Amino acid sequence: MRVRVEITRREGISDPEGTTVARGLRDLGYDEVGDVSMGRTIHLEVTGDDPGAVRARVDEMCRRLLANPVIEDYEITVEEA
Amino acid sequence: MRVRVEITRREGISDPEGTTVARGLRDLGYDEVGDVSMGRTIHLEVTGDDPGAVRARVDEMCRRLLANPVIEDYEITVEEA
Amino acid sequence: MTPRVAVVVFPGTNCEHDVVHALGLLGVDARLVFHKETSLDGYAGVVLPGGFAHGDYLRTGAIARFSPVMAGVARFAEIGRPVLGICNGFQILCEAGLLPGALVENRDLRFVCRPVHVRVEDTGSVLTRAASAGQVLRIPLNSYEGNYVADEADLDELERTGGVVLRYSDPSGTVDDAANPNGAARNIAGVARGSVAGLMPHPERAVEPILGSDDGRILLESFVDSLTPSRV
Amino acid sequence: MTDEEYDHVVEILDRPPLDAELAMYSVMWSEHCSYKSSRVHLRRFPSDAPWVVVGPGENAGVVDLGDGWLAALRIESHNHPSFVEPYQGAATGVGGILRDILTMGARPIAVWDPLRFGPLDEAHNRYLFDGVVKGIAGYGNAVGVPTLGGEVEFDDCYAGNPLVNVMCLGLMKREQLVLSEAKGEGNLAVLLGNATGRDGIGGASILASASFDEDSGAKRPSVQVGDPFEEKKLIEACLELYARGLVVGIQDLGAAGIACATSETAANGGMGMDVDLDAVHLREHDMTAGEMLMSESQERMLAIVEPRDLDTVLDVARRWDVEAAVIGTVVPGGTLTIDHRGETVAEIPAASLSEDAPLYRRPLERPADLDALWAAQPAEPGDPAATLLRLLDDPALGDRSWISEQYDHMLFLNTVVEPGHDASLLRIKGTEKALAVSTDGNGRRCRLDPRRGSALLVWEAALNVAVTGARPIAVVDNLNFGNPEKPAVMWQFSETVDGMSEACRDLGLPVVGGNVSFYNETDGVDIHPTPVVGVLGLAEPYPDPPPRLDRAADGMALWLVGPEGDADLAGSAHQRVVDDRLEGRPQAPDPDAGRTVVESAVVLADVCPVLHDVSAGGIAVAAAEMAIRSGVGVQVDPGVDLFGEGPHRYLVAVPDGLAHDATTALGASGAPHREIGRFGGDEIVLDTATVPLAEATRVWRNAIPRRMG
Ligand SMILES: Nc1ncnc2c1ncn2[C@@H]1O[C@H](COP(=O)(O)OP(=O)(O)O)[C@@H](O)[C@H]1O
Ligand SMILES: [Mg+2]
Repeated sequence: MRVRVEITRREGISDPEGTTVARGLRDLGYDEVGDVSMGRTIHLEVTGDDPGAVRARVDEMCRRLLANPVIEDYEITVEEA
Repeated sequence: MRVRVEITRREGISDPEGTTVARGLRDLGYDEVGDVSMGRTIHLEVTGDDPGAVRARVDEMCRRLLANPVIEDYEITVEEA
Repeated sequence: MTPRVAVVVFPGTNCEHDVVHALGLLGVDARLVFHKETSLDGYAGVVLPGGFAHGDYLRTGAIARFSPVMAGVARFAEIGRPVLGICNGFQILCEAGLLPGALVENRDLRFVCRPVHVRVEDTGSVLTRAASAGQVLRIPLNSYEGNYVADEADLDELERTGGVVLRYSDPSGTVDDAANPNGAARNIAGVARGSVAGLMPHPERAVEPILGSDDGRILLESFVDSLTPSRV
Repeated sequence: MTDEEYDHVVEILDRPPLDAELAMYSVMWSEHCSYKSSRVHLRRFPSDAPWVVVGPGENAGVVDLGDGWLAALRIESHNHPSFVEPYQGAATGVGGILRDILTMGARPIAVWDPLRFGPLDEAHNRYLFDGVVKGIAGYGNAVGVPTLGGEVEFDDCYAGNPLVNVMCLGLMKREQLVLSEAKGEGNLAVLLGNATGRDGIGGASILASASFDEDSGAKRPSVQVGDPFEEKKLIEACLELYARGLVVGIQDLGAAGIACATSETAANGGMGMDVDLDAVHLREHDMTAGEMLMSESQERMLAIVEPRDLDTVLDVARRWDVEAAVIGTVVPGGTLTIDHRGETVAEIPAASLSEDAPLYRRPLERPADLDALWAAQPAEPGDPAATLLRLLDDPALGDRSWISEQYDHMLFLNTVVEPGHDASLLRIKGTEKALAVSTDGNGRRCRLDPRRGSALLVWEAALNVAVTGARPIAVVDNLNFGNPEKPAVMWQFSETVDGMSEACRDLGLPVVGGNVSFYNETDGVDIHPTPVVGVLGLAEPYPDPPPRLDRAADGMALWLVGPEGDADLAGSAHQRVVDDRLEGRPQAPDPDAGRTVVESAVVLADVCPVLHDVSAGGIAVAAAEMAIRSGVGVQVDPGVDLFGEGPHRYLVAVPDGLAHDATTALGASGAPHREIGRFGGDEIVLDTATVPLAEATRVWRNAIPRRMG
């Protein structure tokens, strides 16, 4: 199964990279751009038949390794084959 | 409108982060994990009414700044408000 | 008259004073030029020094390449005046399309700061014309995104045209994976195209024996030699 | 805030405090900001010397290097934030100390990072270690300030409470010196740098003023994220403002942010200030006045400027893409008035936040277990070859380039002795001066005897600097301790201050600044008392070639300089690595011998520049390190005390041709010395035991990598 994990910075935690990208876009003339925030995605190939079980395992991976719960939130999407 | 841009490494261009994460997960005992690849997401607030026009502008931003065509692909999702 | 060289300062650049110091030792009149300047008139060559322009946010060099001064840099490339990018400067030149390829994170995902050995592969460039082919130099590397990547076809093209000017090697000049500090494709440490050259190691950090090596001089001397129009 | 402290606020104001006022007092009177438990003790440090320009009490100490050059130095801890989020905690620790140096008018030129973690066989300790080192690298490298060294120890007591200390050195010409004073009625307070958000509201100060327990997770929302790019621009902008004489005073924003910076500058200038919070540029728009005042958003400075210079100041800021806003005006009378949305949210005597802060004389009590610890007889080492290999495999004794190579340590082309030697040496270009810095700590020895242990640290750091050719001139200290409400911890603290003070007096060294970090305990268990000192030395003219420990060569004699025979194993590396015990009583330093040895090293470094201080692991480890790093074997004579640790000793590699000059130099200094072995071959020979050099090298190099993967 393909699983996608999207990791974003938690609300209220500053995101200097997003701020800098927003400024960069506006300097290029894209005045329509407001807030910009940056995130990460992780695409995993995971063997398994039960989407629920796979999700639970990936959730554990997120807590243990993939995301930093102190400053990040994550969202898991299981894309069945 | 909220626009999400996902940027991934092009096929064939090395992705040390993905490789390292895959190894890290297997070291933790997640043997079910196969390929891992990493991407980056950029969430933009963009003013505009026409999703098509907004997408076209963001596509231009990607070509000019947000992605590097030498090593990256990108995908745009317009999330209408 | 001593030739005048522009050393560009982007917000986040940090090696500009070191480059000015090193070029000064070679008798060059090196001046800092702020990235908001639009012209490089009056300069015989330009150096984009190392650092973290715009914090390396998004991708290294991505935002810097839009600075006004880059129009002047592109113009130099067009008319054949020497352009040298060191470390972050190399990354910016790649982003700007003035050099092929790109630089991504080191394969072990760790920043590396230590002297490495590089072998001179081609002596036609503004970076290596004073050196001899096969010469091995000991020069500090200082980067997180030092891993050179490009399509296989581009790499082949680069090799064919003599564009690979420096490769990571061991002290005896052997080029192999053990001598590759960051995973760079084909151990590439420096490339050149026309009058433009870029490298990851910092030649300006190896210009006096008391700093541990003065092997970087030969590269900077090559650049200085190239400032005389007849040599380009 | 305690009930008595609250009553005191009511007394000062003659009314109950408003919400924002209460928030300000409670943070400013926290342990972290007010030093309420430590102040009575810190006064005992000697802090005077003719070359001290600014002593403790300012953002950084400043010493005179001669010819118009000044050095600024300071050390800080970021222990609790680094436990909560190692990367960002360490990164913002670097950012904070750089601003302390910048505030004095100096350009930060180098950073050192003394670190302590739990043992690396635990995954969580590895995670913390890796994250902290990456955080220091990520911030320091990007902001463009080289990290020139530090130290690292691993011990169970730091598993729940790692120590992340950061020391910074800055350099300036005398005319650049600025103070954090708001002087001159009508002058303007300009807030420079990052937007203000809800970062670490009550964070650093609250985190650092309370112990860790089960619910430390609840403190997480206050994690601050560093932005080295913003800091780099801020540094360049401020340096340009100083160079052009555009600031009257300046102050960094750290703990308690705007509240602290406005009140301190006003109080220091003997003035008051009218502050308008509506002018503050915000990252989050619905912030309350209290949140804005307490925010610990990083990368901000408060500059006091004359009205006629304002436009120029704003131009400089714009040029560097630094946001700037006038948020206050200096007024006579000493009152700090803060307005928000047309309402006065605070009106207090500016000086009361610092000057009226509580002062505690907490009870002291000698720990009950010390007598038993002192009475124990440390076990003697076994086979020297096996012992040496065990020690070389220890991550605190093995090759630490896994750490130092993640840091840019060459920027500015000043580094003439890089990390990995007893001290790093930085030249000042265009002069004959060079500065050496060594940071040292030894929690285990201080646990056994905080007075002797802390004195030994000062002596050790001073000798480290001396073998690099520099004369020690100033000290900064970071006092990492447990819970000050426990009398045993407070006793350790008091003993430490006395031990350090004594050593500093014996060396003629002023303490010019420091930091206190209390409440380093987890679930009621305190860390070892862990003072860390940073000693600055000046070499002039600096030796060229600069002294190094890795230039020993075949045929050179190995000399031991310093008193012999009184080395011991109490709190030694041998006890920790081989015996897994901690007992005995470390010997006291010998001031006369110590001074002679320090002086001899400074002189000898110029004659015979291959020197190495003897510290953890004793002569065996020191000689092995010289051999491994130089790529040549060494033989140490039978009868030499191999693993004992004692102060005031160093090794020198002497080529036969220099033996005469070296003897003359040492003879003049009066330091005892003798030949104890010779370099050569491809083995390390200790008494009759031998270790192949190649094996020792492999073990030493892999000590950290094999654990970190
Ligand atoms: N252990 C110490 N030894 C000497 N001086 C100290 C010590 N601890 C704190 N100080 C001094 O007390 C002053 C106040 O420290 P602090 O409030 O932490 O400063 P800041 O507000 O700049 O962070 C500083 O000048 C510091 O050098
Ligand atoms: Mg301060």
